[in-house]
Order: sequence, then structure tokens, then C-alpha cells
Amino acid sequence: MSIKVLYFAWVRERVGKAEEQIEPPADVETVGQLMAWLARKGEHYAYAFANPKVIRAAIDRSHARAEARIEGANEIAFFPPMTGG
Amino acid sequence: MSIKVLYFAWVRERVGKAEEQIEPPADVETVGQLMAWLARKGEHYAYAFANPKVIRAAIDRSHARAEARIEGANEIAFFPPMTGG
Amino acid sequence: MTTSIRLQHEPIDIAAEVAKLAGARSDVGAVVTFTGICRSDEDGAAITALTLEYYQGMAEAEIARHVDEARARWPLLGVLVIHRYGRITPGENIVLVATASRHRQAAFAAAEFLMDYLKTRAPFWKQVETADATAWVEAKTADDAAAERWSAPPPRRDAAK
Amino acid sequence: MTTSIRLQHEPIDIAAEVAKLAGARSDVGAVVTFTGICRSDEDGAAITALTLEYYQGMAEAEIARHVDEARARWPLLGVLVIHRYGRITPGENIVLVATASRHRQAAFAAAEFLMDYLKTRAPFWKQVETADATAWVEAKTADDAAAERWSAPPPRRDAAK
Repeated sequence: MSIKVLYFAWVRERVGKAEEQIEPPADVETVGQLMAWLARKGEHYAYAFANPKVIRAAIDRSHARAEARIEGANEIAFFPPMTGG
Repeated sequence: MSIKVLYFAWVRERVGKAEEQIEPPADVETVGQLMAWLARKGEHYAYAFANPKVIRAAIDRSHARAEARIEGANEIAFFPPMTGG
Repeated sequence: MTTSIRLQHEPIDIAAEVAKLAGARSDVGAVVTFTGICRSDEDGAAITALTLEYYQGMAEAEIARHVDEARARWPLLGVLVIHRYGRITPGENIVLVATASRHRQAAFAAAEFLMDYLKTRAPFWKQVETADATAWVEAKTADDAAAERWSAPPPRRDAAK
Repeated sequence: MTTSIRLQHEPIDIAAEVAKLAGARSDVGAVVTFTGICRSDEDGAAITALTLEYYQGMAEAEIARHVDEARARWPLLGVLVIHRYGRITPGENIVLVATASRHRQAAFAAAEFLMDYLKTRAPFWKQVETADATAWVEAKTADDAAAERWSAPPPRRDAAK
């Protein structure tokens, strides 16, 4: 499964890129598991995802919890709590 | 005691004037008693003050209840409930 | 703290007034405006015009008292209240309330508070002109209820940030 | 019902936008605007600029969802949401929310609702630039609490008149 992943704000700065295409293994089934998998991709990722509790996610542009299943997702985004307005 | 009395909106229209100087007798002590006294001044006044419950009053430009004492007042106003804004 | 209270017959230049309110300060983070506009109908009947009568002297004093009360309740950096009187036709503005603060909750709450009080306590009376009649607008119990809610203790200041 | 949602880098021409919102309709009796402005200080430190990053595609969709929700809750005649992105200096506007309705309570409530949601759910992130550092603004628990209050059942429509 190939998924487009987007990073925003300090997650983007720590990972060192704004987006990439990833192919997680089949046993990565949820948003939380995807964060854990990404954290193992290298030093920058480990830093970005060191505290997954403070990271929010969206699947196909809708807010998603850590338990949300990623099957069928085209685009998953990770970012800090929002500070708009 | 000479008091300036002001009338607004439909109270003004019914009384037929916007203001006048009055000299109520000494036994007229409250706003409510003043309305009753005014109601006896003639047909227009009787019409204007027929239902004193719906008329609001101000003594010297501050809202006042029917029980408020008028002693020392310079200016008393009568008007319907307000509809500004 | 900038405070401006004005009664005028002329239409309100809302953009210019609001620019003046926030313009001079660099600590303003939130500006809320309320504009009341003369609608073209009331309860289904077409309106030709509204005529606003007011109690000169008392209206200014009442509004000033309410602005002081708003300043005591919320950390405001600016308050503007402009109310028109005289004949006003549909589409024209009637009243502008603008509040400025560091944070949005104070600005929103103060603007609502001032409007609720203007509706129920400020000595203004509206007369509606339709094609074949004129009538004084009756006070609404919903407006009294809206004003009543401010009788409760004010919110804690730290909750308003 | 006029709805306009826009993300832009350019400063917001508030007067022109609000005029467009209410201008065409004769049944609008109340317009509420909220303008968010870049302050010159944050927690006592002087700000050089704010930079706003956003999630293109999701931000528009999130705002549209919240506008739909506001329309379902209150009898609105117009809603406008404009949010800027990119580098913004102190004194400049950041966001404009404007709501139009027949009556004031609906316009006030909808504008507050939209701002509370923009603060907590719309995918925007602010970075603060001071003389010697840049830092991402942290989300405030007070904003979450403000957004939470809309989870309660909406007010009855007849109470909002």
C-alpha cells in the first residue's frame, strides 16, 4: 500500500520534509501504528514522533484519532495541535 | 414644587406635547402617584396614562420605578419600554 | 483604553470608525463589531422607513454607564458605540458597537452585553412606517431575557482569555 | 444564503468584504464581524512577525464543514470566513469572520462558534518571530474549552430571536 504522507509545522521541520510517498507493511493498520513505524525510519523521524500523544493526524483531509484504521487512505497528514484563527 | 416633565414616543403623541412644567401638590410623592395625578389633568392625559404598568419613567435621567420618590427631582420623563439598538 | 460614544443622524461610516478604534494600538488582537441594519420588512409587512426618537442627555449617560460596566467586566482596549436617530430607510445602518481586546472572548462578550443593554435600557424608541400606517415598535420579551442573563455574576477574567 | 470562504496571503479588505456580505439582501438586520489582528507582543516579548502555515485542501474543507454546521444551528443569511497565510506583521489582520442574520443573537452565536472552531480544529499553525528566535505557538487549553461548549445541544431557535 502506497500512501502520501504530509507533515506540517514542527513535525515537518523535524522530519525535514513536507511530504513523501511511503509503503508501510501490512501489519501497520492504524494511525498510531503508522507513527510508531515512522519513528523507526531514522533519527529525524524518531525526533519528530518522540511524543506521539501531542501529534494530531488527518486521513484524507479529515481529523483522525490514533486508533483510526489507515486502510484505503490516499493521504495521511501529521501535525501539532492547531493554532489558527 | 415645579418639575419639568418630558414625554416620549406614544406617550408624547397621546399627551400631545413633548414637555411641560408642572406643579403637583405635596401629597404626590412617588412616580406612580404622579402618573395618577397626570391622568386626571384631562382627556389626553387620561388616554396616555390609562395603563401605567406599561409606562417607564426616569428621574433626572436615570430609570426609576413607580415607587420611587419624586422629591427633589428636576426632570421626570415618561415613555414606553425602550426599543433601541 | 479608547472609548467613543456618539449619537448622530448621519449614516455611520463603519470602516472608518473601526479603523480608528484599533488603529492606534498594537496590543489589540481581536475586534468584534455589531452592525444593526434597517430591514425591509417587519412581521411580513414591507417597511418604508424607521424613525428613531431618543431622550437626549439620558441616552448618552445610559450608554456611558453600560460602557463603564463592560470595562469593569472584561479587559477591553477599546469600545465604540454609535447610535443613529431620526428617519432611516431599509438597508441603512442604525447602530454600531465595536469592541477591541487582546483576546476574542472579551471582545465578543462585551459587544453582546452592550447590544443587549442598548435594546432594553437605552432610551430609544422606534416607529415603523409602512405604505399605509406608522406604528411604534413594541419591546420584545426575548430582548429582556437576553439582557437578564448579564445579571448573573460576571465570568472570571482568566476564563475570558 | 451567501457563503464565502477564502484563504489568501493578501491583507483582508474588511470594509469591502462586509459590504458584499450584507449589501445584496434587504432582510439582514444584524451583522457581526470578528477580526483577528497580529499583536506586537506575546507573553511580554516583542513580535517581529507571525508566519501562518496551513494544510491546503483540508483547511478549506474543514472551514466549509463548520460553516454548514453553523447554518444548521442558526438562521443565517450570510457567512464569510477569510483566513490569511504566510508572513504577517504586527497590526495586520489575520482572520475575518462575518455573519449576517435577521436578529443579533444568531449572528453573534455563529461568529463565536466559527472562531472557536477555527482556533482549535482548522489546520493552521502559527510561528512567532521575535528579535532573536522563532517558535511555534502552542495550542491553548482555554481555546479547547471554548470550542467544547458547542458540543452541548444547540439553543432552541425561538430562543435565538
